[in-house]
Amino acid sequence: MTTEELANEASAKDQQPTTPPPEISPSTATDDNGSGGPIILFFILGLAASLIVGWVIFPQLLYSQKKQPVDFNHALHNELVEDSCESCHFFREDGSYSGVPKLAQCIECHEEVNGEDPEEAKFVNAYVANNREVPWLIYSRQPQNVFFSHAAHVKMAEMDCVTCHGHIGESESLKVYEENRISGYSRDIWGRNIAGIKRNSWDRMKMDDCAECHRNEGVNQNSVQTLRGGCFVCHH
Amino acid sequence: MKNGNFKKFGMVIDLDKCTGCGACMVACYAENNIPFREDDTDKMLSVSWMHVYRLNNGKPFPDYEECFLPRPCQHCEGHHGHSPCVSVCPATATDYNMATGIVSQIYPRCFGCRYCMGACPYHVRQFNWWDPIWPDGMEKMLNPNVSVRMRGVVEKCSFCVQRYQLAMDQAYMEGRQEIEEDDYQTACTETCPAGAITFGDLNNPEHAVHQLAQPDPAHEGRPKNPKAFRLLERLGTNPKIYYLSRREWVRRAGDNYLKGEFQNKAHS
Amino acid sequence: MKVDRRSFLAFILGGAAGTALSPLPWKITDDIAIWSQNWPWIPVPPKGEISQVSSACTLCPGGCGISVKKVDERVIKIEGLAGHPVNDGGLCPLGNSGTQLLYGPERIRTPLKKVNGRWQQISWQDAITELAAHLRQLRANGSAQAVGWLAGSDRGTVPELFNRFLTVYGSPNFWRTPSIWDSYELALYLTQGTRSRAGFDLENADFVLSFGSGLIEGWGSPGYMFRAKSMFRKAGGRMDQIEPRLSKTAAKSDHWISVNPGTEGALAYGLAHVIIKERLYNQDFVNAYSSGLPERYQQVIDGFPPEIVSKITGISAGTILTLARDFAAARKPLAICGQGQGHVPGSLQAFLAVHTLNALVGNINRPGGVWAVPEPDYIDWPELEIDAVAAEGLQKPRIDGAGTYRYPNARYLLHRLPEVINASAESPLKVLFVNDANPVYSLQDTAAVKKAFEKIPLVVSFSSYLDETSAQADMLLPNHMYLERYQDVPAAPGFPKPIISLSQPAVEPQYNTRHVGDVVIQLAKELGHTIGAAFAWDDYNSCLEETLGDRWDGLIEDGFWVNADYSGTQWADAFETDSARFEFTNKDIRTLAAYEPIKPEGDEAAYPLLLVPYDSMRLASGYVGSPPFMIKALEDTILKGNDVLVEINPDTARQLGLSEGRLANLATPRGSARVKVRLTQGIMPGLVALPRGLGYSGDNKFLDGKGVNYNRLSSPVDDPASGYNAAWGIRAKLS
Amino acid sequence: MFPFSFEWIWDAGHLVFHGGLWYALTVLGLGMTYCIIKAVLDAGKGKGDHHH
Amino acid sequence: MDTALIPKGVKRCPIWQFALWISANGAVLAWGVFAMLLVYIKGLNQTNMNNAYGFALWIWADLAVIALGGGAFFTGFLRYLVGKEELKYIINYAVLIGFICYSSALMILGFDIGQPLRGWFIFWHANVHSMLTEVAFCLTCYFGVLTIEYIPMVLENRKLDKVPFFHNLGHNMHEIMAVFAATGAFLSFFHQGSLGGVPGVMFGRPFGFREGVLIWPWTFFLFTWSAAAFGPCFTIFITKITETLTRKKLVKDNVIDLLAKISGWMIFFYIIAKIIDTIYWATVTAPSKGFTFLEFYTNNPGSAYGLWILIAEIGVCGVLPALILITPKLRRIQGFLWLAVFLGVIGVCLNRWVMVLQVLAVPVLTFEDWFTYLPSWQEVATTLLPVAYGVIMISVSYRYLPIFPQERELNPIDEPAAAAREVIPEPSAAGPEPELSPAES
Repeated sequence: MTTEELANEASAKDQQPTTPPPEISPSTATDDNGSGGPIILFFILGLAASLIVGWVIFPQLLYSQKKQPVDFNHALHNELVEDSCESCHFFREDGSYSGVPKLAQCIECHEEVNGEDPEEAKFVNAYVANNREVPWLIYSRQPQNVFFSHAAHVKMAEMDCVTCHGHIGESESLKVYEENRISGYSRDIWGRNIAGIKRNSWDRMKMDDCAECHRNEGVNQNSVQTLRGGCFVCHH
Repeated sequence: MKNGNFKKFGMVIDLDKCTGCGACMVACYAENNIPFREDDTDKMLSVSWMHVYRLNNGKPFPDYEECFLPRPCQHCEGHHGHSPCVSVCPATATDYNMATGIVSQIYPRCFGCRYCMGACPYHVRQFNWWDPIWPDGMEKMLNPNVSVRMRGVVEKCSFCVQRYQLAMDQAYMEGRQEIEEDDYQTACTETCPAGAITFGDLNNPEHAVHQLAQPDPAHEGRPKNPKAFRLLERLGTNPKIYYLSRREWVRRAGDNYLKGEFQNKAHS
Repeated sequence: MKVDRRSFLAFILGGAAGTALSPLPWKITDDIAIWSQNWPWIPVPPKGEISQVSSACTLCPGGCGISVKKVDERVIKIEGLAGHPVNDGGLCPLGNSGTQLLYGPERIRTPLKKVNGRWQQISWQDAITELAAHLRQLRANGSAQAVGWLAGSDRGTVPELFNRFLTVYGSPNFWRTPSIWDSYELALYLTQGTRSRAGFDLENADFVLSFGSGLIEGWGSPGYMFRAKSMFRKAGGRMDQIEPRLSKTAAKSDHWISVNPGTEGALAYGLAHVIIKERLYNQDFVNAYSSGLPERYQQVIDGFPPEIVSKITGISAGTILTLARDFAAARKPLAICGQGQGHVPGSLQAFLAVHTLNALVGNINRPGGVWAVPEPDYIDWPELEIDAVAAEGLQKPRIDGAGTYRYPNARYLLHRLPEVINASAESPLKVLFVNDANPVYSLQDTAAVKKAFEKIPLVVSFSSYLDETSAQADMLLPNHMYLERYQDVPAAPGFPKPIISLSQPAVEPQYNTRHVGDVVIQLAKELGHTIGAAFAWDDYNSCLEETLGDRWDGLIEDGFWVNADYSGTQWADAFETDSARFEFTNKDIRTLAAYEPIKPEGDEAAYPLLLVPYDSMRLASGYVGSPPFMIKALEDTILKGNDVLVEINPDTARQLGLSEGRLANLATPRGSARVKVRLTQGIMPGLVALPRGLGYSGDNKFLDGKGVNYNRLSSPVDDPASGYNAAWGIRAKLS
Repeated sequence: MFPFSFEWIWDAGHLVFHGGLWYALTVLGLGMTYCIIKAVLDAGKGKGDHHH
Repeated sequence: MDTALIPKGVKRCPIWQFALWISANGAVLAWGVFAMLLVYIKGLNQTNMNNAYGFALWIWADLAVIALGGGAFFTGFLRYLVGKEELKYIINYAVLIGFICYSSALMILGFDIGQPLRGWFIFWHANVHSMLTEVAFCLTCYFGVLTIEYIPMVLENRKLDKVPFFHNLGHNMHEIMAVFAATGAFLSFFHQGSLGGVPGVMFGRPFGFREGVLIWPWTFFLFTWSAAAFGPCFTIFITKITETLTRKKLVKDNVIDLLAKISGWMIFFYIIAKIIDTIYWATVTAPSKGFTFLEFYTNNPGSAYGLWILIAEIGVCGVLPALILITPKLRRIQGFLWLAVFLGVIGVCLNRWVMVLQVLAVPVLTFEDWFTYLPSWQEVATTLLPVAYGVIMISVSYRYLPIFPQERELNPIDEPAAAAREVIPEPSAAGPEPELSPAES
């Protein structure tokens, strides 16, 4: 603000009662001194605008939409295999978890196009034929510093896949992968709800969600600092 | 775990066997994705979880003697888990785990205030002053079970905790809840060509480390073996690395003593 | 409605309040933190299936078993192979760094040919055709003997292929990299009559007397020596180290006996003198299984009474007496020799003297003693057909003079090669193949070596790296890395049992490289005729499998084959000399030049100090330089920035006016270099110690340009008894 | 910092420490709110318009 | 040009002179900002810190400015809680100096950490057992207090004061300033102490470690005490410098004298406590860890950490200023006053240096040597940055805000023409009783 402006403002205010401004909004008119009304209005306007930006526009901008390279039908596969999820997402002998199947595994059944699904044809032609791994976008991908033991959860604690991954095994097509433009992770980690509210155990995959379950189940609550889960249980 | 069946992983390093060859350091680099730089000769700027010190007896030629002392993180227990570094961390990025006795360092949590480095008298904590960069193609050698640290955080020896995790995974797979002594060994222990390092559960009388160190639970794990000592025992850090040496001057070098103190201690 | 400043302020305030009540600032803050935890430029190694491959390390001759740990098709770590007879799970720093050699960006990725001083890519076929044409031409000119082959080893199928090729082609000029094992082999041959490998049953010895051997600095098979040292020490065994500098071996010993450099042989004879004089020797062995001791005593040993030895070595006569008595009194005493890691063959007389000590206490082929280990003779290839050209070439004397009347006992005299080439107008060697060796770096007086290599018309290197020798080569035919190929690793030097390990590929070859064995076979086939006929195998792998025969499956499975029961041949059958006894002297030994300490090059007035090299496990000094991990692990008492630290005694420093950390100029008759001074009480006054394994030149930014190459500053000295290089140092000055 | 953060424990350390912290923050926050609201009200009453 | 903003009844230098002065300091500031950006972008490798010196020049600067800024909380404490009315004539300046010190401290912390983008973890994932957590919380909160204390001063600017809202806000804030000041004193007590606790709790570092009560080592109390004792020295010191530079008397002698006296007695008792602490530490704490007192001060390169440092800290910069300041005759001699406050400032800075850097320099493992450290230019530049920033802040505040209530009285303007030049005539400006800040009026 320049000094002139300040001076002008001061003098304008002084003159207000005698010479009202040409355009007066109703609220200003009813107000005692003619200034409180518009101020509150503008305050509310600002409040509303920023709330809309923060709650509606921001989440749209934050995530980019990515399509999976091949639309995989979990439900169909689940019907055809014997061992449900573990048929493809299996454990190795050393207790490590194979995760998303490699091409070699898919080829066992899909060396050639078996059915009529165009997605299968796409898969066979684009990937199997060229011996190229499918660049799947993994909804549950965690940062490298997170050590997650599937063996501890599935084998030792005998948890089912749904608890964390939801009903993806029953899905007929893969949903759009929404990637956080800043952190680079799937929206599924933070959860669909921008406020971070979850209804089901599989809605979110942030650290607090792991911690919550560990706390409830009394898993590894051996930390000296937090009396909770030791950090090395999941991070190294 | 509430029944108190806690493990206390620790190490016994036989300084009479250690040859100072540095294999432990290199095995650690390879296991734990430790970055290297073109000029890593300033050891106070270099990241090396294991460091081999070169001690001498201070005597002139030809009575001069040397000894090598490998120094991983001492995984101090302090009093009830309050090691020098753990309680000072303002962001809870380092922790003492009662179930394993391992002092953890969580890189994504650490924001690089370096208070823990100041608090540690052993210099086991090192800061990532630079971005870790691997020469073209060499990132292929990185171990997927250890996260690569970013610039600006402190790191230190973890007792290869990822190996513990993988051993546990295997145990779960085989329907076991416990692991054997051999299932979990650190990279430095395995590689030591002189067999100077022994690793295991100090609480387990069947483990070699327990038999070698003979920790005295009444005195916060002080070794009962007269040939064994711990570094800076007097500070109350209660470390889990025990050293063995038949040479008295080496044992004396393990801690600070006022004149006459060490002899008294040795004789008592 | 007038939007004045106050309204605007209110709007902003409302906006601020609304923003604070929306997830926007909090989510962004959190996401930015997550971003900082996963910076996109920080590599994320992909997860995968963990597997391991049992193999053998060939980075040094040590022959350790390794377990190569993989994640999918990536090698992520190399570990010692548990249960391997040599190293049983342990592994040295170099072995631990092998992954960096595999994935190092400085690897040569394809065959290269030097055209007008610049490297050009060439196809494998073109390279072999071109080489064959060249070799055919030489044979046609009657110069078959002008082809030479230099290998890092002469054991196993790969060197045997080279040898076979040279033989059938018609050249006697094969070399293996020189080492103390040349002298050991000769000492054993002269006294025991067998061409065998010296093995040491170290783990069962109770007194190891080392004449400067770097038992834990890479002497022999480091994997075995480290393990054995821990074992015999744990059992209460004593270890004394005789050398002028406190090496790590000396630091781990019970006694560090500081001896004047180069006088170890005199000390050994001095000890023998006492043992014989006081009749402390093993009567059983000496009387029944040896011959020539009285004569040897009279000829040589008698000249080394303690008083004289004390003057030569700088060790008090009392110490000599005590040491001799202790040694003789031990149940299983063992004397070993060969400086440091053993890069210089050394004085044959000194080796004979030390071997004499072992014979006096009768620990030849006994538990805890020195064993003449027979080679596992699995290489049984069809007889060769030698044509006339080859026969003529093979008749020619070796270019280095080994085996001639001047050096009748020496097999390879590589260190003499530069001198011979530089002395002639035109190089007598027209083609030189180099495999697993870097002579332009590792031979002493590198300037002369380089000059000689420049004179050789065609140098072919099989190196994976553009090292000093490759830089001087005309053609580079990169071999597979050891993690990409099959190769038999037959023997570990100093290991007491016959053993074969197998190196097998852990990953597919990363680049357009080719197994050197395949190159030899293809080259031979290209040359055709008797040469092609000598190599009937399709490729190296089938050659190896066929050669190993019954042992193949076991080797693939376990990674090694060992004769675990071998415990040294009984005295009655052990000696293949004329007398069938151990011969303290015989006609060959009698003709050797008498013992005297080897004099290093240089004038004492101009160069008052003695420069001695030392070895470290933290520095690779074989055919590959130290990988980045080793340089990282190197002590800052050896390297600071790009400056190497030389060790001198504070007394010497005081005389020279040098202080700790000062930069100084180290000059020898062969060159000078900038070094940093490190004062230590762990070295004899008057000496300067410089580590081996630094001072590489090239463009590997982790290795090259750091420190000084000792070989550049020093020169070889012929041993009068054998002709081998016996230089233990060189005169120097420091200013 | 908040009871729902991972590190929070209901122990004396946290209660004393955060009690002090939240107490201070509350005092400052309430104080400033009071000042601002009162200033707005005072300005409405015409106080300070021209130098008492 | 800017006369409308300059407080009534005071004289300020010509605008060109002011601009020149600001530019000169701005250049230093810009250099510091450049270095700061380097540190942000390239990381802490721009410094000469290393794994032995995890804390170095910056943390020292941090501790030093916080100690020196202690004048604000202690003067506020004396003014609002103890009721030393005279101090109202210097409290503004004390607050301004405190504000500068604390904002500088926060800024330094901002680039001193390796991961500034996650700096907020210290709040969010707070470990309440860490002294640094307490520092961070109290520091930030107390900075808020100082901002609250500084705002009314800004609002007193002649132009801003004309806005009724601002005028009333400033007035209201003054009215409850005692509450803010009390909160500030409470926060200050803890964070100054926590800073002392930082070395004091490091039981792996015998040079820094101290016994204490409950979770607080003795250094906790010593730091609070020393900040309260030496902070006013700095306030006086800066006031004296300002007076010299402006060639004006700005604060009456009785005010300075009172503050100097209080500071003197505080230092006096502090130094006694410090001596007792040193003796106990040297004879009981250190030997129990196997160290002799002299081992902490000998055998280091160049004797950078020799015994001189202890003599300088306790004797020359502790006992001496204390004696000067508690002796009325001496402290009233300007030269002695100057000397005493200067030594006091040096003393507390030296104490912080020792407690940060010597703690890390002393070898604890028997086979290690002393660690040495010299700051890089980037560290020096970023440490000078707050100094330049402080000078600019003081200059601007002094020029446009009625920082010194006694200035008009002590420096009456001779020329009546000066008043005539004002854009808006101010009837009350020439009043005999100069208007103080609203709270005092």
